[in-house]
Amino acid sequence: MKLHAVEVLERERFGDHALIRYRWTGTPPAPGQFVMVRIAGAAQAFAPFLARPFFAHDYDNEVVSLLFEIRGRVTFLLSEEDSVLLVSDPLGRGYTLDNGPVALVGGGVWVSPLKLLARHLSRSGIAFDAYLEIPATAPGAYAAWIAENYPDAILVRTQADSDAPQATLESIGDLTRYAGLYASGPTPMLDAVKRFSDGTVPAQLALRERMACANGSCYGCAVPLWRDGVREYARACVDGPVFPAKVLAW
Amino acid sequence: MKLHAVEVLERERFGDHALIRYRWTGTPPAPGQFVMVRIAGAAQAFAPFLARPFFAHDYDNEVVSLLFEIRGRVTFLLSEEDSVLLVSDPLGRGYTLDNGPVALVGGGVWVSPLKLLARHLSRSGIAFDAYLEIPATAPGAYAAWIAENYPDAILVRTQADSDAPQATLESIGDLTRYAGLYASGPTPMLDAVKRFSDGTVPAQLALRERMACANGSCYGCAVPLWRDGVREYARACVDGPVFPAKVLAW
Amino acid sequence: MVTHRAMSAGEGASVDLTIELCGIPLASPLIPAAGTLSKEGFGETKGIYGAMLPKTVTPRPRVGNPPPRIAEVSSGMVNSIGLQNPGLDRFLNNIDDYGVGLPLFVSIAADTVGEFAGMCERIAGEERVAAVELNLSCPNVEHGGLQFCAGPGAVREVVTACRGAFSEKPLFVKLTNEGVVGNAMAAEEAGADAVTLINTIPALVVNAHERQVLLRGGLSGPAIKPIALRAAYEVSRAVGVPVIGVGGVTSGIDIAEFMLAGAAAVQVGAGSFVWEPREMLEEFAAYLRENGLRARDLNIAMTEL
Amino acid sequence: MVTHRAMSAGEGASVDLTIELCGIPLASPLIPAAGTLSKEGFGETKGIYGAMLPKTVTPRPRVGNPPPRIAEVSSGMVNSIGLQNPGLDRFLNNIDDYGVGLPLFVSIAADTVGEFAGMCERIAGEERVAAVELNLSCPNVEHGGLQFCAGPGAVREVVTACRGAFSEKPLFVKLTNEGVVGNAMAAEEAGADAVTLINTIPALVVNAHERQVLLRGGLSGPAIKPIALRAAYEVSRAVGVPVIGVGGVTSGIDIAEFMLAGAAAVQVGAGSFVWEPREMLEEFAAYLRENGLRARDLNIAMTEL
Ligand SMILES: Cc1cc2nc3c(=O)[nH]c(=O)nc-3n(C[C@H](O)[C@H](O)[C@H](O)COP(=O)(O)OP(=O)(O)OC[C@H]3O[C@@H](n4cnc5c(N)ncnc54)[C@H](O)[C@@H]3O)c2cc1C
Ligand SMILES: Cc1cc2nc3c(=O)[nH]c(=O)nc-3n(C[C@H](O)[C@H](O)[C@H](O)COP(=O)(O)OP(=O)(O)OC[C@H]3O[C@@H](n4cnc5c(N)ncnc54)[C@H](O)[C@@H]3O)c2cc1C
Ligand SMILES: Cc1cc2nc3c(=O)[nH]c(=O)nc-3n(C[C@H](O)[C@H](O)[C@H](O)COP(=O)(O)O)c2cc1C
Ligand SMILES: Cc1cc2nc3c(=O)[nH]c(=O)nc-3n(C[C@H](O)[C@H](O)[C@H](O)COP(=O)(O)O)c2cc1C
Ligand code: FES
Ligand code: FES
Repeated sequence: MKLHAVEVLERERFGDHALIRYRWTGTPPAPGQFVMVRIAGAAQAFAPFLARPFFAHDYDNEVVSLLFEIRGRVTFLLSEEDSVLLVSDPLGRGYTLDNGPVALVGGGVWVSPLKLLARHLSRSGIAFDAYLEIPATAPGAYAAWIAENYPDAILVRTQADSDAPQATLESIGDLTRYAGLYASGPTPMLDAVKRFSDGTVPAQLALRERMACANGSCYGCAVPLWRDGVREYARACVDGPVFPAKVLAW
Repeated sequence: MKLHAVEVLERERFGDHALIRYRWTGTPPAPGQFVMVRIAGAAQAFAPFLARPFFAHDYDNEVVSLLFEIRGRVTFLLSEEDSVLLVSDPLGRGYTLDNGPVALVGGGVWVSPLKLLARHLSRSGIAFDAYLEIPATAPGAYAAWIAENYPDAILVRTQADSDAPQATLESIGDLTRYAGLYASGPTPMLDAVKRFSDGTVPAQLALRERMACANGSCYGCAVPLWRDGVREYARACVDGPVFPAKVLAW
Repeated sequence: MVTHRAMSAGEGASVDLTIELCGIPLASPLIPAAGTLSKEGFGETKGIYGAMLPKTVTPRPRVGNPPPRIAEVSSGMVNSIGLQNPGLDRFLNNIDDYGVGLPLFVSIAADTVGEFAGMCERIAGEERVAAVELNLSCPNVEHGGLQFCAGPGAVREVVTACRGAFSEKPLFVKLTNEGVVGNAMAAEEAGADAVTLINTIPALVVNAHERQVLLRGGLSGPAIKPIALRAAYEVSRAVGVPVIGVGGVTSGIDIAEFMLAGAAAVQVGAGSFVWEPREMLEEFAAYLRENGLRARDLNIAMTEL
Repeated sequence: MVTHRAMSAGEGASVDLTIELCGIPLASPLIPAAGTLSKEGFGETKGIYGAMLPKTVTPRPRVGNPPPRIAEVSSGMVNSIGLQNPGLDRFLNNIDDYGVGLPLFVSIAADTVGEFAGMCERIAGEERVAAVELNLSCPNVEHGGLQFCAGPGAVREVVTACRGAFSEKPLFVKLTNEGVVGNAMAAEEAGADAVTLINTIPALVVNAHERQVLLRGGLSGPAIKPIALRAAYEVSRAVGVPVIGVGGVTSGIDIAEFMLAGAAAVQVGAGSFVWEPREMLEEFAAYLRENGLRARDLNIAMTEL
């Protein structure tokens, strides 16, 4: 996998969430695409060994940003001031833009790709509403940051169990008025969106199965799909990470 | 192995050689003792896995210094400005001080422990001369640094093969006038000193067999010795690293 | 560990990287390890790989295992893909996907000796295939699920059958580390033209916080390199056929180490997920230049202890 | 891997770390792996280790292998010590060196089945010894140098002989990863009270620049942890006797992983050269506290897939 050393322009930290901006003069990422990331210092060592996938959170005149939650070693190193980044070109199949009005349904850190999506929708004059669920478990600083960075979004700050997706979908009210749904959130939310969309409004879901090669070689990022009536595993890295809800064989 | 995080006070770099000074309030190192070193950042990762041994180059009011040659990953990281050090207590058996006059015979980066030895000899009023060989392969900056830091030493800058030990011993002239020899240098030099000392002047040699545990547990740092006529392997980390030349079964 | 990767392709050009493997001339000793390079991942292959080696194919399509299929471990990864593949028919129909101007090696696996031989027979007629690699790290349903490389007897049986069905072209036999020397000798006796070693090593990843097995699969990556080097070393001294070394390669120095240990060619798997094979080959070329050696001389260039 | 090592011993105090191994009560499930802790390295042992386990002893003194004996590799080390030890007589004369108030386990190895049994007989009379661990990863000179754990037959033979000579106290059998399940079952049949797995894995380190084999020895450290976990998992499901897990432990979470995989006790080797067992145990205690578990419950605390 070809990784490029990039210049980090800015790091923001809000609680256990963080944002990183780097200069990128290569192919611009499309909404829903991801990049593979390694830390250069650790690049010669083997810990961590694999590169890690992150959605392109935003892209604006040659600056890519990634929004992430600090979970383990790579995300910790990413959030460190002095870490040097190696990133891949934008990878995978993102969201397909279609007629509006559409609803963006996101939750937790997974709202990340919806920022770039909103930018593209606006640019293409496609009407949309954004509904973002910020779990109670997420730090206030993150909720505040989201509110600021998704100004037109309707924020749902779940109080109790962050994974209760109904909370979100109900609060949104009648989704049938939309021509399409673009979702990226915790698994239960994606579940709910898929269940709702079956037979009603077509939805596109951004998945995040663990990856190794990110180029279709290892078959590690398996996503169960229906293909001509047969249930088989697609690869999130080349066939996704965004999939139409209706083809998912969950 | 218990390692302590220490404050690095200074780093000097001369060509591919470097010096590092750190604050040390623990047991002072004795001449010829060594410390195990790891880099804190990499401490949680496993590359490098093992800690590395380095002679105590000098010790003066709560400051220990290490003199090293950049060979691989650990020594490279050590020389980096921002690296955070983890070091062990001083370990092993160093030089035994005895009646003067004595000669210190050193070469290359291995002259390191002779600095602290010289300090202790002076302090104990034991007369000594220091003969240091700086191989042609060593950077001039290092030779200059040695000249400056071992002001009273007789420097031999070998021109051709850095490993030609005769060059050194001959240049020293009649060593038999000394009551003892304290050596730390490239293997061929230690060899020559041992061969010379057999039957003449007793010598103590600082060895540096690769180590893993540094506390006598792994038997990795084997040094062949004669013990009551039997050839067996001693452990450099607990029985050395300094050994009387006459017991070495080379 | 990993050294000067930043070398230009140009510099690499001058040295002789070519080798001959069972009579097949290869432009380089580097080959993708089975299951670690698909057509989507090709990128540049010319001037890097000496041959193309797709993922193991089975007689019928296999859906593979449910996720999670991969987990990271110290200096490596554990995978449990379950040989997902389209099956021999679809593979042969789309075989031109792998026509990138390099000799094409085909890795196969099956449930029975008969199926193994049957696949060899079909592939024998396919002139676009230069050689077959038998992946014997799969369960033999006729022998209670014991792997085909469970022991010399099992190896001899399946290799003999395949040799009979595939007599015209080179037959490689890929083995796991367990019992590798005895199994390699059995493979040679049964007519194998080369042995590929090693496959991933059975491993387990536990998630202590969830108190669950995260993954039960095969370990690969730098963690297994010393084990794979040992296998290449011992086997190349026990058999007369070429050894294809694989396990933990991430750099050009690694390629050199395997060839010095006795490997005639080297495969790279997990390492290619993280680093660029092109850079590995450039580092390897630089190593050859510094040491004034040709790739094909390396496996006899070691000074024995 | 990323852990909170900086915990105070006090915090650790509250949880129940005790286990029982073959009827022997241990204050903690952590035991030094044979050959990785000598008396010079003891430091503090009370409140950390559940038992003491010195380096393998042989009938006669062994000088060991010439240096180099160790080399660093990715996430681990390779060693070739050659069982250097003073021999059984001197060991027994100085056995009080290991009297640190912990149950004393003694690891033994020999060249023949008869010698193994002979050692067991002598040690049986030594009341300061709580249990014996047979190190079967050594060559059997009567069987052309094949290891005593080369296969179930060989294992059964030596364990049966030792069991006969050592009937009063627990007998542990230490195995390598190769063929571990079958060998463990054979050991149990032959009367072993517990199995210890795994020993180092045969490995090779090549110095490409010198074009030399740097070391031919055994791999240990984090690199082999997933392999050792797999062994503990499979064997604990195949035999009824306790499994003592060993391989790549460097943290308290690692101890938990081995016990979750099915190990009744855990040994730490190379990891103790780099990190402090005390900190590992403290992290392990914190893990138990967070999960409201006792050490002895862990090996049944895994939610099966
Ligand atoms: C296509 C794709 C896009 C992604 N985009 C983002 C993003 O924009 N922001 C973000 O914060 N994360 C994103 N992720 C997840 C991200 O890759 C992981 O958080 C990251 O790999 C964690 O690495 P680590 O070394 O910090 O943690 P590790 O030590 O690797 O893991 C720490 C914990 O995180 C869990 N984890 C690891 N990978 C995943 C995953 N894929 N899904 C859920 N849990 C996981 C592990 O199980 C473990 O419990 C994305 C994943 C994929 C596949
Ligand atoms: C008791 C003792 C004291 C030491 N004191 C010093 C010192 O004061 N200054 C100093 O520069 N070095 C000293 N060394 C050697 C030092 O430990 C190594 O240079 C260091 O481990 C290299 O680590 P690395 O990761 O940088 O290189 P690695 O990647 O570990 O090795 C790089 C190269 O150095 C070689 N090397 C590694 N260890 C040794 C060794 N022990 N002797 C000779 N060659 C070796 C390797 O074979 C390899 O070719 C001492 C060693 C011992 C045992
Ligand atoms: C994701 C993945 C898939 C693999 N699939 C196959 C396969 O289909 N057939 C096969 O013979 N080996 C397969 N292997 C094993 C590799 O070919 C190789 O033998 C092993 O990974 C060791 O090499 P490495 O350390 O360079 O990865 C696979 C390995 C990985 C990591
Ligand atoms: C330096 C060293 C010496 C060892 N000596 C012995 C030994 O004498 N007897 C034995 O049964 N195992 C011996 N082993 C193997 C360990 O006991 C253990 O099984 C193996 O190292 C795996 O554990 P680890 O990864 O925690 O080191 C030794 C291991 C090392 C690293
Ligand atoms: S990550 Fe390898 S196929 Fe998708
Ligand atoms: S380094 Fe382990 S015994 Fe000396």
